[in-house]
Amino acid sequence: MKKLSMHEALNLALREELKRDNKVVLLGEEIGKYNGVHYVTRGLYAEFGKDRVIDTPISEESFVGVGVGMALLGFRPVVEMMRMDFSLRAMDQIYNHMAKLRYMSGGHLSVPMVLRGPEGPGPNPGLTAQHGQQLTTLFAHCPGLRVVTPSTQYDAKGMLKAAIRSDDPVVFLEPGPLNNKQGDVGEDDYVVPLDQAEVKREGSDITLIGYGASVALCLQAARELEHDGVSAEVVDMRSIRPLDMRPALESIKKTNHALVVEYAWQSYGPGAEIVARLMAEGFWDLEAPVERVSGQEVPLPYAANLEELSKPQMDEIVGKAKQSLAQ
Amino acid sequence: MKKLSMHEALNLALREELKRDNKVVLLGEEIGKYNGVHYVTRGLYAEFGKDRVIDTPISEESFVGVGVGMALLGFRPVVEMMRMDFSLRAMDQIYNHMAKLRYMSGGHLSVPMVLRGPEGPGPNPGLTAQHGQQLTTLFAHCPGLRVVTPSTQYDAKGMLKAAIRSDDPVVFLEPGPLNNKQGDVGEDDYVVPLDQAEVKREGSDITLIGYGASVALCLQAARELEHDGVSAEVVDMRSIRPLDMRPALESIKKTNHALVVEYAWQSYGPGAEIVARLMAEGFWDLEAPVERVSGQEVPLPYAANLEELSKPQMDEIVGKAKQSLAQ
Amino acid sequence: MSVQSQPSLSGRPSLSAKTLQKYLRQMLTIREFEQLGEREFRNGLIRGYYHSYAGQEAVGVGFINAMDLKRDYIVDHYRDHGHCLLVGIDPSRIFAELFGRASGVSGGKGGSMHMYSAEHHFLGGDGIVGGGLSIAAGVGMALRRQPEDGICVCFFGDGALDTGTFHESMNMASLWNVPTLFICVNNLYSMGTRVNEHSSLSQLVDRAQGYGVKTEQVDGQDVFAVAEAAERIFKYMRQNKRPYFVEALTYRYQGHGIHDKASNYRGVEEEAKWHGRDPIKLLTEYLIAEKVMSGKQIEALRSEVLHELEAKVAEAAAAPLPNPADLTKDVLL
Amino acid sequence: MSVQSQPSLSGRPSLSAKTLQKYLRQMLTIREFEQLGEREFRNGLIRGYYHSYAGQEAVGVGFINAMDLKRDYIVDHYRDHGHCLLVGIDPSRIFAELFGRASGVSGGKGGSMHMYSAEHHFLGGDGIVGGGLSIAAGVGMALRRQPEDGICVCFFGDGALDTGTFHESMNMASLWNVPTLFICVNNLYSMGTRVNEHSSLSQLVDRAQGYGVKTEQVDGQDVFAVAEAAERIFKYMRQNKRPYFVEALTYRYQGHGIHDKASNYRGVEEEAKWHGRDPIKLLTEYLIAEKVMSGKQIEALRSEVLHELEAKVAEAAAAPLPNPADLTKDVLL
Ligand SMILES: Cc1ncc(C[n+]2csc(CCOP(=O)(O)OP(=O)(O)O)c2C)c(N)n1
Ligand SMILES: Cc1ncc(C[n+]2csc(CCOP(=O)(O)OP(=O)(O)O)c2C)c(N)n1
Ligand SMILES: [Mg+2]
Ligand SMILES: [Mg+2]
Repeated sequence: MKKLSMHEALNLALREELKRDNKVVLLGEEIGKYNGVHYVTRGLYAEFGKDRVIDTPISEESFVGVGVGMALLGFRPVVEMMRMDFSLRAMDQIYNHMAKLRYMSGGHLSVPMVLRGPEGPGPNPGLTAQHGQQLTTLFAHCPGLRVVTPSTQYDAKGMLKAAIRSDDPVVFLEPGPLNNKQGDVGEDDYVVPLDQAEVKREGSDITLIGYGASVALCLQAARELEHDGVSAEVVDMRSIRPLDMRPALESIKKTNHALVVEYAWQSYGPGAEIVARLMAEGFWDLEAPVERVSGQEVPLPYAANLEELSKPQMDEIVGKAKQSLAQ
Repeated sequence: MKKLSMHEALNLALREELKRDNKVVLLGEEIGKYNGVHYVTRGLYAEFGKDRVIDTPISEESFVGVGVGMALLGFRPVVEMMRMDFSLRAMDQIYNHMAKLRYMSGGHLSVPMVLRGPEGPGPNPGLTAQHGQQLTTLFAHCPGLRVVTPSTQYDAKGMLKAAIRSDDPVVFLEPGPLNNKQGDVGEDDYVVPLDQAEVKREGSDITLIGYGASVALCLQAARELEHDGVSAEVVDMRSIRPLDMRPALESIKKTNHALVVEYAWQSYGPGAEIVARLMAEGFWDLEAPVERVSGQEVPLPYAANLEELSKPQMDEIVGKAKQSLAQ
Repeated sequence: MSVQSQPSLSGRPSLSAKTLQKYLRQMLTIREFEQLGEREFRNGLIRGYYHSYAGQEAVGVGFINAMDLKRDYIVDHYRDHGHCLLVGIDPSRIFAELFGRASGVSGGKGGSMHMYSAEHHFLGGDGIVGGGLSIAAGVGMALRRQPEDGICVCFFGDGALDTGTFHESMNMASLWNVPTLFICVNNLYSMGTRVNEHSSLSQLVDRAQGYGVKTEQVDGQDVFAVAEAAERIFKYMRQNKRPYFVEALTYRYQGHGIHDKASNYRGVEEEAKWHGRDPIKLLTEYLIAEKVMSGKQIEALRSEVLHELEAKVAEAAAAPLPNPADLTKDVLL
Repeated sequence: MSVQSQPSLSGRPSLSAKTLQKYLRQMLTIREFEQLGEREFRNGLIRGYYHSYAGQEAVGVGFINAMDLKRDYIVDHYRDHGHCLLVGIDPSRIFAELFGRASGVSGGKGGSMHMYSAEHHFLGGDGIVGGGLSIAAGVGMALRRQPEDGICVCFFGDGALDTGTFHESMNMASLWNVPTLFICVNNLYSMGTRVNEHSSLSQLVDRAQGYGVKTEQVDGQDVFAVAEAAERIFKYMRQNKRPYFVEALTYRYQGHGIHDKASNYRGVEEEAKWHGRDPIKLLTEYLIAEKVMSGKQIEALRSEVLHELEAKVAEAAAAPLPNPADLTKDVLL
């Protein structure tokens, strides 16, 4: 184990996979010579050259399509969105081609590619409305895609490696707020499975459910609740599509209470699906309704105070957890 | 009242609004000279001319942007997507401009426009994977948009007129399966409010919740359940964003049971939000978990048998309703 | 459209009698296939969309015969039946796909717009206008990284030239020296919209400026002209590893799709004029004039082709539907 | 880039001394504004993004002064501070926006990339590359339907030329005779990527072929050349109601954004060469040579401008943050 930032962990995963398999190629804006705006591809152009690390024009729709085309011929493209916000430009390629070609062709074709990039309000503040969105739901709704998001540096490396090796197209969502944060990363060639949620902290009174950047909020809330004698279990969903409900369902068997925490906008956000699945599969274990603490449903505002208020608030998380337990 | 098909009802709404306000303009592919692929704009080019009914090239991203630009200057553009599937090409304009300009500008600007078109597997069968999707969730998640979908010809006319008069940008989703179906339409200049769900059938045992094309499935299921002595209430959500939960919440106070029915893919679909809101606001009224009957989570397949199986199944709706009541 | 005024085929090609007969058989096969397809649509065996290739045969025949499908690939749009036949997919599997049968080329899941056959290097049909352009650039990128000097051929319509992805894809293909041949099949209409009403320059070959790639216009009714251009272009592309843009001028006889009555917007006179330069008619006249085949032989060939295709229709119609369990196959659940 | 080699301003313009002084003041104001902005970014008052206009002043000054902002409109991209100053927005409101204050031009909600002022016909800043192009075509569509012969001016970078929406927007604007002036501000780089590495033709004015609109290149360091072109172009556009494409050749002095060290990828030599043709320097030299102003007067003007701007910084820094309740204002809940 060594301490690395999230972007260093991702960088390591890319480097190892580029070395392991010469079918792996990277595509994206400013990822090569410029070394990547969020540092994830730093040094890879120098090491692997311009045929493996390909700088693209500002043509998101079409360089995703280029990735699809390369994948059809057996390459394993890893396509970076400088920010996932810009994938709105590429939604047709993502939904209608990357995700569906395998099915539409009756299995004749497959598209083993990864679309990755940072989402949400970070690493730095002030990203504003078009650069700091968390659009997880848009991908998660689409059949044919795997959608995953790590919450730790360790998972980031192992999941990105698994994503590159996956024969399904994968959308790999990097929590922007964690990009520069450090944590332990394994130095060996390990992978973390793409379809398994994980308990990140054990507890017995209430289950806090998060994914990506919100797992850190859950862990912080758990520590605060501990002061008040509440033992919170934290489940990191990790895999958004397919959604692995098992750890959360097992957890509420024990806790009978749950709260979902996310940066995304609440309405029609990922948390809605988690709650709906708890309803369908965990209803009889629940002693109180499962609520959500989410980002404010507004375009990300610029002013420092408004930006802070737009994020999920710690006192709301702690408050709602206690409120649930009071029921 | 007169009997009109859904497309005739929508056509009437457009005609009345084009007459009423000369700032209303229509934009879209084949909507003018060709009279519209789904007939919604039939006759309007002949009546209002090429400056009001504008045929566009196949440039979805940018003609949505043209709509935004015209709206900024006080026009009221109604932009047709030949099929809502093609709006995947326009997602950046929809999310980042149409929806957000008012907020990002601190209220300096507003974008009174309507984006409309058919979604889902119909009117005709065999639309296949890229033409028959129901992408409701993608719009519904976006702050700044109003998202509505009518289930009757009467509502279609009144809601489209309200949408055109709304100062918010509106995404108006026309249920493809209903496009050619007939029903009563008012002949007067009425509007139907954009933010109100409605009880479409009264009942006392269970609440069936649908929107758009799935309301018809709920009503059919209610008739079938009646044979078995079950009295089902049917709530038509109509307004997807903002979501009006009041009628559904009131209904379950009485029925204590609910089932959500939709054509959309289940995971992260609109039904998830409805269930999550029932969880948060109606938990104590529920005597059984609220389940969902949705479209199969696959790209729409072509073969007749597979296509049929991919839609929400009547026996599953009836079965799940009874199962809920048995709990 | 200057080429349109030429009355007959371009000169005397250096094609053998065998090749000429093959071309004729292919063109007749496509024409008859589409007629049978439309018949079966009206009979209810085919649902949804049906985009006929009738009238455009010479474009596919000229280009696809010049390809080496061991190393070359095709990325197509929805008007794909003709091209499927030309790459050698058994017509019964194409009909079976149109009928939604398990033996269909896409297992019945795709339908008319979504035929795929990896084995034939046919990477699909596509229902999104312009959807294949960037994929074709990507296939070219892959081919560039392989030793076989393969080429990717991308077919699309005049309407696709208005999509942003055309611009993006051409730019990247040129920037990266991608061996992709972009063939704009200009049949004068994008659905009901004439080319001059959707494109700011009606000479599409001029609209494709701005990318630093070679461009040319070819008479898509003249199979010799197309074949000559194809051979020359492939040679250039294999040597130079550069993209290329071709505008093939042609005409679709049917409406955009099966429900579209095209004479409503383009008039019967225009239609008649184009039928006067029917690609099969031109080739037939040449073959007769040059005594390669007699009129009787040609009619016999047509009957033979039709007969064979009818058998394929019957075979496909008798094929079973997909297994219900296929609904959730080929997709992650 | 042939214009780059010209050592000084283009000839002797027919501009009055008053106009010349106004131009100088505007250019100095922009330059000093950006320096103060960068300072305040480093001081922590500004967060997120900061894209400086320093070096590109002559483009904005030449074009925006030629506009009639009673009837004309601007649709801009994120490098928008200079243009905001030129349309007459009070600098304190621009600083306040950068500081995220309620009195900011967008109420503190937008930040550097999202300045809007309906009253000044300034329809924004935008953070999406190419995001404004189609909006500008739409504004042109609206203006065409109004009697005032208004024009919409759209500014964007060389990188935006690679986006599909550029192609779509130009095509529609031309097809529909939309009075939108598309100004590609080619500062040679799209972030760290040189124009020849993102565009298949490095003469962007050539890449803009294919739409049947008039195009031209203008020396963006030469305020006289820009002003002359602007006047001529607006006249043409008001008369002909047609779109127009201009490539303005210029250079940004700072990195793409505040954290970008540009000399890493473009070298100090290239930077020095462009500083040699600094638009303010060229104008200053002219004014001194023609004895319109003395060096001393110019320095005094610069100090005056800086002094005024410092007061605006102070005013903005003292302004209150938005009300927390503003978080959910201006959006449907
Ligand atoms: C993105 C998108 N927008 C609209 C459509 C609907 N549509 C299907 S084909 C077509 C016309 C295309 O014409 P063209 O490219 O000339 O090809 P042709 O049909 O003539 O072969 C349109 C508008 C679509 N399939 N995809
Ligand atoms: C759709 C989209 N993709 C990528 C980006 C990230 N990005 C912001 S500015 C920029 C470079 C644009 O350069 P150019 O258009 O030349 O304008 P300049 O900054 O030089 O004024 C990029 C890639 C973005 N904002 N939007
Ligand atoms: Mg066409
Ligand atoms: Mg630039």
